[in-house]
Amino acid sequence: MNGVRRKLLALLAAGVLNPIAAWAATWNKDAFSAKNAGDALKNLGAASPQPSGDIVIEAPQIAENGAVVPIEITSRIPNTTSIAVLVDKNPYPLVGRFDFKEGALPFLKVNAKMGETSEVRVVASAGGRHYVATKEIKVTIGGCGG
Amino acid sequence: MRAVALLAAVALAGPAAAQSQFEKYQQMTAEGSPVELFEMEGEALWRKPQGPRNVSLEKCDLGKGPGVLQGAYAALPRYFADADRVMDAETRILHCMVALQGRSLAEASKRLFGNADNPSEMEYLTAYVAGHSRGVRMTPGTEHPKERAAFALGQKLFYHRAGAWDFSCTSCHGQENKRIRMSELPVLDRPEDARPIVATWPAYRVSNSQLKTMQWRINDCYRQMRMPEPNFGSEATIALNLFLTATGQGAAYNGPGTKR
Amino acid sequence: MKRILPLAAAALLVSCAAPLPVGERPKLSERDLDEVTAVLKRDFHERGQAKMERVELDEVQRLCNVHADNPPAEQARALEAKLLAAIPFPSGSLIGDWKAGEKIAQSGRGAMWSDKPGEAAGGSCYNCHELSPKTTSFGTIGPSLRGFGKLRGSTPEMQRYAYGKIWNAKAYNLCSQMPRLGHSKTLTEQQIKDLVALLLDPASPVNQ
Amino acid sequence: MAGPMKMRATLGNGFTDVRVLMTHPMSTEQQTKGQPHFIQNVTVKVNGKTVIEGEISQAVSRNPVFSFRLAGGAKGDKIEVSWLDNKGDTNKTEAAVA
Repeated sequence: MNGVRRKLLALLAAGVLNPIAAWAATWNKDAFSAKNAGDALKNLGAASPQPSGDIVIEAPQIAENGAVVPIEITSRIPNTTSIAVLVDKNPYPLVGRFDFKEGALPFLKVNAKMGETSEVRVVASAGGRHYVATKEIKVTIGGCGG
Repeated sequence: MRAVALLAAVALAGPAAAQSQFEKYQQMTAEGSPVELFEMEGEALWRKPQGPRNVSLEKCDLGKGPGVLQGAYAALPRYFADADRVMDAETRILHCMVALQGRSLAEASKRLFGNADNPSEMEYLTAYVAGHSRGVRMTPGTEHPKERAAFALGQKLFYHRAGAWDFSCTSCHGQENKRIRMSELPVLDRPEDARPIVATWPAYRVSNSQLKTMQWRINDCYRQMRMPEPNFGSEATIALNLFLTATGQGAAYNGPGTKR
Repeated sequence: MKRILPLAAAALLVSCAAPLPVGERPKLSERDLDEVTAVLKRDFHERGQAKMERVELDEVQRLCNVHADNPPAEQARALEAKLLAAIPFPSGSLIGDWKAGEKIAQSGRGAMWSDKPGEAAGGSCYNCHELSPKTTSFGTIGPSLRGFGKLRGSTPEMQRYAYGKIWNAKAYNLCSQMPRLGHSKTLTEQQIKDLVALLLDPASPVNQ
Repeated sequence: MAGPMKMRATLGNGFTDVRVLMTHPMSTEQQTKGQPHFIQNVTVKVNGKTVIEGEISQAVSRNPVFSFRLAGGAKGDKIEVSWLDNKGDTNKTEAAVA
């Protein structure tokens, strides 16, 4: 990450990149490096979210392959400003976090990798409070394995 | 009224293939598939002047006339008089690379199967060509004597047990409701099972992030059958492809697909 | 033959063409087998350990092919007896290490052109069979083998049966879909003993 | 070099559906012996204004495909989606709402 920042700064200094087009490039390294979902959420500032039935996770219960697991998320919580997706049993559970500003709806469809059968955890933030919904997705092995 | 119409439609469609426990997975991965990226790259390659003659493939005749892409894939494999043989999409594209672009067969077929980091020209092009048949009914050639001979040979190959492990295609694709690991196996000599399969190749395989063609599918089956390797575009592979496609003819083409 | 047929003849050809025998399994003759073998010799090439000799049919493959896997019982029994007599059973206990056996059962590698010769092969067992309850992604082409030893015990006769079946499944059921893992030199004697242990050892997860 | 992207933005029932495809290896630590290569930032803009900012990890599948929804929208609105990966590579694509 630091390497990337340095590279970007060097490019900026050299005038290669137009500063206006350049990225703010914030990436929550601590949250993404966390090895369990709890630590990842702490680093996102969303520790102990409360369960909510207003986060809808649309995903298959059983996946034919863990390399691509489609997950569709809708938050019906008013004024949702961000959605984070975590796969509990992945080596690094945090898959991504999306901030929704004015003009965007709190909806997201993403393909995630899952190393094994796991709970998928979706955390939505609204008005400084955090909410969570989970869904188990079973990952299977297919094919001849050759 | 509507229910009646629906019932009638179901009755017309005949017995459906066994319901998959992965139906939702397959539907969602197809909706969220990156397969169109391969069609895009294929389009660029289709239009790119290449070879000693420095021409593109835009005048390639895939069976519907020079340059006609619409519906061409859905009518393959078929007999081509100019080559006096039955050809599938990949073989025909290869033919055009040689005949139109002036490339040597050796050069054009140097790298037919790619990998995730570097897909092959053939894979991109096949995706592009196939994309122009979406919604078109699959009608491979089944009338020319050479097409009929290819079907008969493909059928014999399908049931032919050989190799180090005594496998035929039916070892895996011959019985209903069987699986390899969790992969559900279509019974490929049953039209209702073959239809959705032949209508979705070439396909993006999520397990290895690659766009794969029917030639590859047949090649990789023979690899896992512990057989020697089939020659790309050989009479045997095209015969098998025609047998499968003719068995599954009639469904609207719905690819390039997305598979496990 | 001229390829450009007069229009009328072409039309006749089209209208007269009988529908293709879709969905029908043809009866294959010895001549058909030879024709297909010749096609394979022409259209396939050796790669790695997958040599061209693999397209040659042996007695078992011929008989099963011409009878669509349902050979006359008498012929099948005679050939099975011959195959059974040819299995090189090792002396002593046939029970190896079930932990090694579990790894062999999991692996789908071996005997393909993509496998390095000499590298340990797998038995592809889980591709078709249920074995340990811990592995939920198992195939169903073969019967479930869960509790195999618990149900049958691990007598010397049962060890011999399990060993022989893995070495040459065709000696017990001529047109079985199961590969002849010993006969084809896919698995070694020790590997087959390890698989016998996976099936019969009371400590094996298969018997839990 | 960044591979192609593809985007479709269509008017739905009171919202705009944005579906975007990205060519990227999204390789993990495990796959690369500690040299992962993956997109970290995804940004969606409407008529120049940022509406979605995403941070993602190596656990997003190879050749990422995202769907987003924008409130309201009108034919011709200019949508831009861009990404930045952990090696400093970027790419972007634009489409008008259809």
